[in-house]
Amino acid sequence: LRHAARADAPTAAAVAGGPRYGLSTVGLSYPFAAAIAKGFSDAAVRTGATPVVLDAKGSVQKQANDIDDLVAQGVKGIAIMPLDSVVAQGWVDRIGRAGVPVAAVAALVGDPRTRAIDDVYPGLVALASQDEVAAGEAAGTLAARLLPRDRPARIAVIEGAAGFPEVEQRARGFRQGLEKAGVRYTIVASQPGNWTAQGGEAACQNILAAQPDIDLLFNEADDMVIGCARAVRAAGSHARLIGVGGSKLAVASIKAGAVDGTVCFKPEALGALAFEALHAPQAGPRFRTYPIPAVTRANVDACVGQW
Amino acid sequence: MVTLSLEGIAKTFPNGTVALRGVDLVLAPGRVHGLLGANGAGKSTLIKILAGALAPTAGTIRRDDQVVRWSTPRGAKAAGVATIYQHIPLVPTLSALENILLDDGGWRRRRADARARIASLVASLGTPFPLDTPVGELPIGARQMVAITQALASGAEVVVMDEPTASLAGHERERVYATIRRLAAEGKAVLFVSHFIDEIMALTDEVTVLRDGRTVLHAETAGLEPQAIAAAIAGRSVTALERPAVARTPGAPVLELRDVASPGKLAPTSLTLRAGEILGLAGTLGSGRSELLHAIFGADPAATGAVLLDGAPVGRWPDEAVAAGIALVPEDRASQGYVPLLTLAENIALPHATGLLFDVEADRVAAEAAIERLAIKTPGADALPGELSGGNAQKVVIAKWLAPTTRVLLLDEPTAGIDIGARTDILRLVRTLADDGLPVILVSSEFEELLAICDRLLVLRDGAVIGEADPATSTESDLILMTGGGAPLGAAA
Amino acid sequence: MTDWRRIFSLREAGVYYALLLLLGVLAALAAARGLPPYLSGQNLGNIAYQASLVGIMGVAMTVMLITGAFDLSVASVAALAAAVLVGLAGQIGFVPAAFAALAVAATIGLINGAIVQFVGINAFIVTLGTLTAVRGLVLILTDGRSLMVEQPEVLAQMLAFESTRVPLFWPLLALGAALVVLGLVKRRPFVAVGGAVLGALALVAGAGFNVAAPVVYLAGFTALLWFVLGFTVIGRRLYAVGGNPEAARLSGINVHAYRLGAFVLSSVAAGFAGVLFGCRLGAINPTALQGTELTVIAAAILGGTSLFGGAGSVVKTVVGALLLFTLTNGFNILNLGANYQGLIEGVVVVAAAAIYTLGAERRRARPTTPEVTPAEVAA
Amino acid sequence: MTDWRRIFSLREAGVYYALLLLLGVLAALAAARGLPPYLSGQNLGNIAYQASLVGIMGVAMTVMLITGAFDLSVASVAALAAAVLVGLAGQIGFVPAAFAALAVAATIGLINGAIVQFVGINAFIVTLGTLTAVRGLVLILTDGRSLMVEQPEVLAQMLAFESTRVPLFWPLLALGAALVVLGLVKRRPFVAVGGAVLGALALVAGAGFNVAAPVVYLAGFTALLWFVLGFTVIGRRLYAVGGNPEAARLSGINVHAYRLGAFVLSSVAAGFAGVLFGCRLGAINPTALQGTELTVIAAAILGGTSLFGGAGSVVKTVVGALLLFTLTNGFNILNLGANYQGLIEGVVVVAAAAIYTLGAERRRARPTTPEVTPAEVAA
Ligand SMILES: Nc1ncnc2c1ncn2[C@@H]1O[C@H](COP(=O)(O)OP(=O)(O)OP(=O)(O)O)[C@@H](O)[C@H]1O
Ligand SMILES: Nc1ncnc2c1ncn2[C@@H]1O[C@H](COP(=O)(O)OP(=O)(O)OP(=O)(O)O)[C@@H](O)[C@H]1O
Ligand SMILES: [Mg+2]
Ligand SMILES: [Mg+2]
Repeated sequence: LRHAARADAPTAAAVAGGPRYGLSTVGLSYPFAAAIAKGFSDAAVRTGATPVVLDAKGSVQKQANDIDDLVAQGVKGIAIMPLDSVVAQGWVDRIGRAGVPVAAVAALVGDPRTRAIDDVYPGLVALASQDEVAAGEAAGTLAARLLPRDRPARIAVIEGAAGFPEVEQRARGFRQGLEKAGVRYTIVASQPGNWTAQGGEAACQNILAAQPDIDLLFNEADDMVIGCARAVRAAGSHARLIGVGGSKLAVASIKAGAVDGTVCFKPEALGALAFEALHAPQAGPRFRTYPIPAVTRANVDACVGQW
Repeated sequence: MVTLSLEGIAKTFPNGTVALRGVDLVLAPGRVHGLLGANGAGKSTLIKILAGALAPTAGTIRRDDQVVRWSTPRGAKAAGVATIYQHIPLVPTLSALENILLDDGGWRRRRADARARIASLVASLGTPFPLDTPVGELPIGARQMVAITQALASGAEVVVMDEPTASLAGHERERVYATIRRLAAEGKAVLFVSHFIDEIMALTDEVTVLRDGRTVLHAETAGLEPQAIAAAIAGRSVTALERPAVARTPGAPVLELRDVASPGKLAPTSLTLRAGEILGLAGTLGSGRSELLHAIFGADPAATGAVLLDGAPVGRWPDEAVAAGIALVPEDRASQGYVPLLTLAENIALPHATGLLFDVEADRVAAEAAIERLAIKTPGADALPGELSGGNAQKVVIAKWLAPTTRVLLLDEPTAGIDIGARTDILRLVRTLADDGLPVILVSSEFEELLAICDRLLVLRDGAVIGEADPATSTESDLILMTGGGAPLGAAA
Repeated sequence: MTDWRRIFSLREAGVYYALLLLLGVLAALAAARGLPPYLSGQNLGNIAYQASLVGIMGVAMTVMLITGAFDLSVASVAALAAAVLVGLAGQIGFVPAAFAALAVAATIGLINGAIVQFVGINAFIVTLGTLTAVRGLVLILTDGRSLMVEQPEVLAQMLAFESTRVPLFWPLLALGAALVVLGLVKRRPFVAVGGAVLGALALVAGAGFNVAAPVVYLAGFTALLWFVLGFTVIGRRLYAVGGNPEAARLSGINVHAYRLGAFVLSSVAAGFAGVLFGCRLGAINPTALQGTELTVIAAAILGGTSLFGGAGSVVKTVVGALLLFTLTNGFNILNLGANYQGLIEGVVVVAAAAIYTLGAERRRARPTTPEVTPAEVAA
Repeated sequence: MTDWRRIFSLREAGVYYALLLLLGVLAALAAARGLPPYLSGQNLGNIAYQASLVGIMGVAMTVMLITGAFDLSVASVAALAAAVLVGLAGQIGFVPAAFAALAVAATIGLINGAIVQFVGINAFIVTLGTLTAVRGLVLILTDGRSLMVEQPEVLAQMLAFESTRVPLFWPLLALGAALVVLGLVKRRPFVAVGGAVLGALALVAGAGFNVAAPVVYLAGFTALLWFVLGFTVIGRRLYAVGGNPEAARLSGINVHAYRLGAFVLSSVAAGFAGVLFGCRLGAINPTALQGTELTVIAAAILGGTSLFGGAGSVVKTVVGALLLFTLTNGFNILNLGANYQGLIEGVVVVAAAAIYTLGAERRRARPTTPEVTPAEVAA
């Protein structure tokens, strides 16, 4: 979740009056989270409510503090974009005991290894999220179209930083997608790019030095695919490049032909879904999501970068 | 009652320097043993071995008749040896009281009885200092007293003192002597290191003189002549510096101070210094002598007033003072004098920047000339100052300013810790420099020294110049009266 | 005998003034915006609770800094302890798991200290190395995933250990009164004023005032170390070891042992913080507490502890931690735009440090007055 | 006259040995696994490229540490410079925007230095404050989004500045030969051996060897500072300022000016690194380079620079940075599991530091006699 790109004025100024709704984000300097906050705030302001957006700065401990502060302030509902899904269970239970409705956004609450994405944690009024495994699968399906069929394809995975559940979820989905498409492949390298462009560039450079004949590099986030594209070009490799996220930069790179494809996330829409789930819990299902199409140069216009 | 005897102690440092080549020494109860030697003779090394701070390369230590071996200060302490080191190792952030009680046993930190005990000990020494001020804020003389008190407070059977009086003025020394005599009377064994032959004569029962790590003289003090000791130290006969027969005639005014002052430390002072004049500043600890030099040098940012060199005002920062040709040899060589990680040659070249690139060869040549001129005992020009003996490090600090660009020389206790031979050499050098027209201001707690080489003497007290003395007609006791010994250490008022 | 002016000077008490100033400003802003009273018992309790983990690590870090060493690995060690706790609690129960976590933490402190003291490598690079290595261990232990305690009864125990609320009104009042008396009797004005402030705090917070258990643990730990540093010979020796190791060695103090002890203390405190962290969430994620080491060191330095050893106060470190968390709490309460928080936080940190540094500057100009004058001794 | 044994001792050359050892081990492992040659020109060029930003900041940080100060804010300053560049380049063109970025960086260095020198606050807390405040400025400037340069021609200029590949075979060979001659003539054996290594490197890498521009910038910057520190009066004074500020001041050195200069240099170097960073992608996100400050300081300290001032070498800092990046490069090449990388990295960092510390240790005095116990004395 801590990948990069954009959002307009994530914390709309606190308009006095109107019911207050809290959003605890993982960190507003992460553009993806900032875009969710923007979607949340815009939706709140549209209904005359006051959004209170807190910035956990990437720290689980601070996020716990933020949630305590929100409860102490007596907001009408709390949306959590959890830094950690497992840990968030305790928060949801705690908020539930305080009698405040709570929704999760962008990541599920509960152990992601055992809980399916649409099996919403009992304490939540709703979960608004994309399905990370499905995103990986969409990338895998897209990759299958780009790979040679006459021999086992050689693939490298550029992971995010170690310790994030998305690392495993997206990789799992990616392999599922490839297998469903019946591709023969070997994953020759699987190395962290730490979610950043320079991390992706370094990892790709190094992997290409060891494995010059790679067919495809699957980057678990768009920032990394952009760095990776530079490494591929500099090494004179013909490896194909796929990312995840649908960031503005990635969309631009796909248009320019430097990157082959990505999976389109819409964080602002997600933020709005989360607010609606708190504001009108009865108006929809408990698991709320939106389509995440894989895009290539051919259909890139279907993806408007929101971050 | 313990007798400690050292037999055949030798020490070779890892860098190859042989500091001791087999020294024998006996410390007997009730006796004060004087240890002398030129700078670098090996006195401090011997003492560190005695104190367990260094391990000897060879030799044995006997406590009464038992051979003892210790390689840590703790071991020596446990055996009843208390030591005052030459480079006063105190904890700057702890108060004087706590430094004195540093190795005190028990578990309670603030014990009223311990405090009372130390307060009365301090009072009995007669040179009081603030007990609760952090040691880092005390002037060097007061720190010396803290170190002395620390050693005495431990109640050890053997007290070892490495130049305890180097930073003290005459009457303050007297009080230390009285304490040492009392210790001896109580049956303790005392080892006393000093460069002052007169105090060795007055205080000690027997004398050992080291030269180049060997014992060259060991005798009862009573049967010795001072000249014989001096000759043994220097390895040649040393003549004391005499006052010049005819009064020297200083030239044109060079340096002028107009109302130089520093709030709380120095009252407005005006004076004129002439070419070739040696101006002495006399005073007790904390009387403001160092402060006056710092104010002239621009090293005290709070100082006010004007300093003029040849009628032109000098900027009020040390770099401007140095650029104008004013040089300061500070009193605390380790913390103010040299950069420990630079070599001798680099330290000596430090104040002299001409152009962008430095010239390694020229610096080396200059350094070797200074080593020669000041007789610095060192393995070479690329030794580090920390590897030198205390007195030789002091000479390095003087050597920094012997370049022809120096127009005014400010010396703050330049002979502290310097052996008798070198002391006369340095004073002669100062006089030679003055004869060549260099004006000098000399601060020294050695009134004898001031009287011998100064053309004019100012007396400071409580941060103000209170009078002038004529060195030709004054005596040491006149100066002691004028400086008014007895003011508490570290007290401004 | 007691120099009141000095004790209440900016230099000595600067960080207290900075905290009071900040609380005052935030209370005024909250009132102006018509928000609920800022200085309520609940909010003050929240701040203390939020600062408790950093406070516990900061207090031990202060001891570390006093001895002249440095520990960057605390946050990783805390995460490791939490991982050990969460990983084991289900199988062996909460209390044994907590002890295992503390033992693991102590071992790492011992390794850090032994490398620094006996191999002689700089503490900065050693603990930077263990920061990375221990975080790696956490990743290996958790296999890069979040762990959680599944057994409800163990979880309940852990929650009880961490989340019990302790009523503080009467204890605080009693402690305040005791400190005032002690301070007046022993002529330690700071103690007396501290007592008065505690009492006032209790009255402001009201009779129902209670705080979460970690606040009480922090208070206890701080009081213990405050006593050890200020009133025992061990404390004096710790200061000596940091202020001038050579002097300490020459006085017969076992410098190695004290430094090693400080490393172990720092790691054990970090381990305890990790245990609290694990209990709080009943779970641990592999990136937990990443980067907290800088906050911990910042709290200590804001409290006036020297990076060069020999000086520092654990109580002021806690105040430094409270200052940092009051700031973020204030941002949350005032709903300040996230973009401006970083800028304001940085400026406030530097300003708070400036308060006492400027105070010190002004004092240095004044010559010290002697404590023992001949007259006094003679009298 | 020249003490060759000393110059090639572990203590003096430890970090070089550590790097060579690491390269050797990785090359052997890669060969054993049947991977393409590890010591190829391309791979070595990659390592140098990846280390270049940290190297540039580390070299300036070394000067900073030599003067006895400290700068935690470099990574934030670099991010700010990148944000200024990316934000302005579209409107005013690449070169003016780059100068604006450097000017902003220099201003922050000046502020840091002025607060540390004239208010007298500890450099650690000041730059921790500016770390936070400047990151806040980045957030304000970017408004929490990624910025990008939209104009293709400006983008092309930026890419050219950053990504041009510079053929290095002949220059390296020539430089190597020159250094060998210089070293032999001036009797500086290290220079001669360095020259030989450079020449050998060129031959190993082959005639087609080229590197990305940042490597050349790093090399140039390092060479410049190496010259200034080793051969000019300014350099000697920088060492003096850090080694004993009071003695330096009393020797007529303007300590304030040198320290301030070091702060500005550090910030400008960080700004330049930021410009290079911004040019890479023509874009910047608000969290860019977060946490890099510790890597930068680690590189300097691995290179043997003292945290207490007065000692350090820029060339060794670069080697320290290369060591750190060789390690990650090795992980990638060998495809080592992400979970194990942290543990290994931490251990290697400590081990590398141990190599030269142990070398130094051996030179120091060793107690020859066993410790005495009071019992022995009494007996
Ligand atoms: N740590 C050290 N490393 C190397 N050589 C040393 C060291 N300490 C002292 N020396 C050398 O040992 C010799 C004896 O030094 P020592 O300090 O014992 O002399 P000293 O008699 O006390 O002189 P001073 O009167 O100047 O204090 C000198 O040549 C000195 O340079
Ligand atoms: N670091 C310091 N902190 C506080 N006061 C100081 C400090 N250094 C000196 N003083 C005070 O300034 C006054 C002048 O001291 P100064 O050092 O100039 O005296 P002095 O005559 O040179 O004595 P000394 O022989 O100790 O150098 C004294 O009252 C002293 O206590
Ligand atoms: Mg000596
Ligand atoms: Mg003086």
